Amino acid sequence: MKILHIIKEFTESGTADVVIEDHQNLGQDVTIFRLKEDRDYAKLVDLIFQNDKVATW
Amino acid sequence: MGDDAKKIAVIVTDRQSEALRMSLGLTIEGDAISVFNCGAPIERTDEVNTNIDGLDMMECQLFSVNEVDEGFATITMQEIPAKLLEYDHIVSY
Amino acid sequence: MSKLGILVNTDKYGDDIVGVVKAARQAGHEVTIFMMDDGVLLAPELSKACSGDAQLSYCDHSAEPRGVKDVEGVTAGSQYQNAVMMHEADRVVVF
Amino acid sequence: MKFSKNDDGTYELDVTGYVCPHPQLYTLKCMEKLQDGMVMDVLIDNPSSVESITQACNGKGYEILEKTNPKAGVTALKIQK
Repeated sequence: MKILHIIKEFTESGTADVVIEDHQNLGQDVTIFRLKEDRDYAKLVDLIFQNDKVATW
Repeated sequence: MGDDAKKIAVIVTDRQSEALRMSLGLTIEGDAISVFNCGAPIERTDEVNTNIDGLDMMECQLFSVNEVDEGFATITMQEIPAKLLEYDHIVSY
Repeated sequence: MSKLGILVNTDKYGDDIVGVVKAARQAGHEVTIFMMDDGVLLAPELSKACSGDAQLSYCDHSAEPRGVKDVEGVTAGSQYQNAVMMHEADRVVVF
Repeated sequence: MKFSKNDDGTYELDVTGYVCPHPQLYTLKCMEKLQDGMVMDVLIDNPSSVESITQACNGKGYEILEKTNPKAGVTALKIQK
């Protein structure tokens, strides 16, 4: 399954890290988009619709 | 619940009262809501209790990483990621 | 056309929300925004920047104690609008 | 919350004192229990919920027959399934 994890600028590590790492370990196709480092919104929107699921942290 | 019902997971890490109020509101359109408390034990105020009663009435699934959260099924943080794959929307609060 | 739902429950990400809305519209998607909690504080800003591009509403229960009211182009609603948005959206993001 | 049946066969739901989203939810939940054509009066004192209940009823095909203010701050909606 293709899963997009969006990490917002002020998100503290914790729950998101555990979930993302586990999704990777479970063999899911994980993409991480960090808004602190990348603000290419067109790319983000493409990813949102290319992935089966989206989680924002 | 209709055939087009969505499965929505609400992840609660803070602002518990608003997160629970929102979870309850999300049942209005007949979607199946599950709440995962991944943060501190739920602080039981009158408002929180009213919302939890409503969530029970709407047959929502309530999970918590804290054993002390009464009315919530205990789940470990390690069990949550796999479970989240079942949901159409993952909404973190 | 796909539908994007944006739940706004903080007031920290106004610029990101506007950026996503514009990009989503550019890509031909339909956008709905629901604001609650401190997210309602962004109502004036999002109304100005996005009212032509997205359907906007907020939870009046959050807005009233924060002194937010009568924002042009934004429906003063309730969690019902959030439920409808989530039910109809193909994808949901949270800011 | 009080859900009761009146002598004339109509139902009454009192959700005064509750805030969003409880009034909307309880109204829809109680309407589900009614048969087509039945009428329920709902008493609400949360203004934003009045608007939401109206919209939700429109969405479900329920008809708002009457909207009155039986006392200050309270709205009564007569809804037919």
